[in-house]
Amino acid sequence: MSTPSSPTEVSEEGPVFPPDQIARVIETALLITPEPLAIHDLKQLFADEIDKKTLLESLAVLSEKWRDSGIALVAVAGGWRFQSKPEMQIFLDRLNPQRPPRYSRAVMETLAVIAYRQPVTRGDIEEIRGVAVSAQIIKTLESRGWIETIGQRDVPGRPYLYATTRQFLDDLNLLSLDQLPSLESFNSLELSVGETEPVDEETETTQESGESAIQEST
Amino acid sequence: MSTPSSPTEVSEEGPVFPPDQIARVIETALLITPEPLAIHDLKQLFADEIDKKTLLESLAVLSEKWRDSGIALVAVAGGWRFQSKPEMQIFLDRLNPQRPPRYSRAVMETLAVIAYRQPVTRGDIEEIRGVAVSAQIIKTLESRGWIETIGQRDVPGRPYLYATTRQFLDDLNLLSLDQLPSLESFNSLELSVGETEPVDEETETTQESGESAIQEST
Amino acid sequence: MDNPALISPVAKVLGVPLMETPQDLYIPPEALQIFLESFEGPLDLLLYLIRKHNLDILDIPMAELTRQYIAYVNTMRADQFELAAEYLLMTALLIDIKSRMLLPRPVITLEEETDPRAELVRRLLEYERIKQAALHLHGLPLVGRDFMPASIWADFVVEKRLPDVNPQDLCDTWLALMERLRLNRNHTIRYETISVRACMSEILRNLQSRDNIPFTELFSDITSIPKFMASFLALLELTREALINIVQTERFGTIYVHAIQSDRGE
Repeated sequence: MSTPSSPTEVSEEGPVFPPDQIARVIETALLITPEPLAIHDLKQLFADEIDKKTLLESLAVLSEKWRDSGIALVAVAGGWRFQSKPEMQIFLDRLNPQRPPRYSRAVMETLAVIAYRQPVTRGDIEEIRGVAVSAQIIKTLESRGWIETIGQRDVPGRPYLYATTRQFLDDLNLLSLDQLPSLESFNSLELSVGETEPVDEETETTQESGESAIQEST
Repeated sequence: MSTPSSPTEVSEEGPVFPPDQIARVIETALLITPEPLAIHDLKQLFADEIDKKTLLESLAVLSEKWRDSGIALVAVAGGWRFQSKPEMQIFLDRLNPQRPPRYSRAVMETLAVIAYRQPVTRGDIEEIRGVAVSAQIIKTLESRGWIETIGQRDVPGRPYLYATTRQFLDDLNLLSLDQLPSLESFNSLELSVGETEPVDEETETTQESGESAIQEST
Repeated sequence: MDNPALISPVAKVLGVPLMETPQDLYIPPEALQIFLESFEGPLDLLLYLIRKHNLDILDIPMAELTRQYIAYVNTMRADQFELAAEYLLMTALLIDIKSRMLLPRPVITLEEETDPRAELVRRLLEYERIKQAALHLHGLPLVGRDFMPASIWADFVVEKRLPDVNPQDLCDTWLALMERLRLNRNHTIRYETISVRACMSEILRNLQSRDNIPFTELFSDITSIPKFMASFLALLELTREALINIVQTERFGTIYVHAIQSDRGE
């Protein structure tokens, strides 16, 4: 293994590949290809001059060689590939700090209206948000499994009534809708809103009017 | 290396990573990413809890570990990367008969002008090559990610200034532009010596005459 | 040097193989296009000729080269001029150099006379180096051709992350929405009730002292657009409520606003 024989020579000499050379070539090929390589592909590496049995022996050697590393040689539907082991993920995640995607304001507002006011029609949502609610927004939330239609309101046009789902609660780690934050968060919001003017002494009244606004709407 | 400790535990305990764990993580990260990883990236793997010295030690260990394989650990402009050794290419080519595009002389000369004279405008390139540089040539190099515009020259028409990219260095296995031989080192006056005969055996003399002639002209 | 066009036995012209690149600038007209395409430009061709004739680059015999260039230009058909524009430019340059060298030198030279060939030589040298640099770049190991970057399957990257929403975000959104709703409502209502109504009063007040007012005069003192609109709306509203009358006696004539003195006004 320490004397790198010229591959050109080897292939010219014919189908005589030393086993370590076979393993080295297979290993290299598998390490540069994220897609799995089938036995057929691996044979091609050697211009079909290596039989399946030899290849499988080499693969077994490689599999054993890499057992204690951060990667593993695995057989999947398409063939063989090296892949990172699950325990490496925590490190690799840091490398690729994929910022978690965020929903647009439109989606968040729609979800909030449905969560706090359910059941609501699209018209209700539009009235509260003051803008049209696109079908795309509804679809985004439906395909996430967070909202569903639970009936139709008995008015002209018979619009669908939307509500949040069980999965919505699960995904947000809530036992029930009651657990959605309401009152305490109100304090913090009202305070932060009032930060421009000194309203400290009026906080109490502001809160009350805020509460009543919500109660009105429920 | 044989007792794979849970990485979650390790990182919660603090910055204590056993050396083999460090090497294992770096190895995995480098095998997964075709792009080179800089020291900065490698530090991120460990949430910045490993210093550069430790990382370089691990890289040295890895480099040695892979010495007899078909893969080598190399340093390029963008950082560190595992890549197949040239002698593996004859096998790998069989696997993937798709060859990278061959670039025309016009493209390569344009690239050479940009590499050596950057930042340059298209006019500068045309001046040196003595012919018009087609938009297609520039586009070919830009879409390969080898050149980019880095500003405009403050003259009438405000032409773009082109420079080579880090990817250019990475793709050509270079650490920096300094690794390219200086333009002056090319014996441009070989042309004054008979060119039609093979010059292999007289390379030495040819070089000498070339050098002296260059000095004259400068 | 390794000019591929020069190594590969040139080209076939009308089925007849062209055995060798031309010795000088005389090129069969039929081969012109192929020939021009095998050089990267006049500098390239000039370098080739200099090499071919084993010439010292510092002592380019302009007469001979110029003669060859002119012969070359003479062979071109009209439709090939565009193709050869750069070569023509080079010819002009060579002739320029030659003619300057033939001119008698002035007896008194203020500065050291520069050799007219110097600039061309400088460019040829530079271009020759760039050509070699290009060859050097071409010979460097290239990703995908001479080596492959390691790239194995990362099991988890495939997993597309969905946006996270936490209850507090949702609550904040809801509260912000309520706040917006409240602000929006107050805004609109205040505007309508106060502004337009105020304008109505103002118009009526104006009409108390006078029987009628020219339409334009009502607006003459107004500078702000909202006020303008509110006044106009007020006017319409007063008309609707039959508190005023708007009269125009002839086409394009002055429009007058009259107050209607009636009991219906409140």
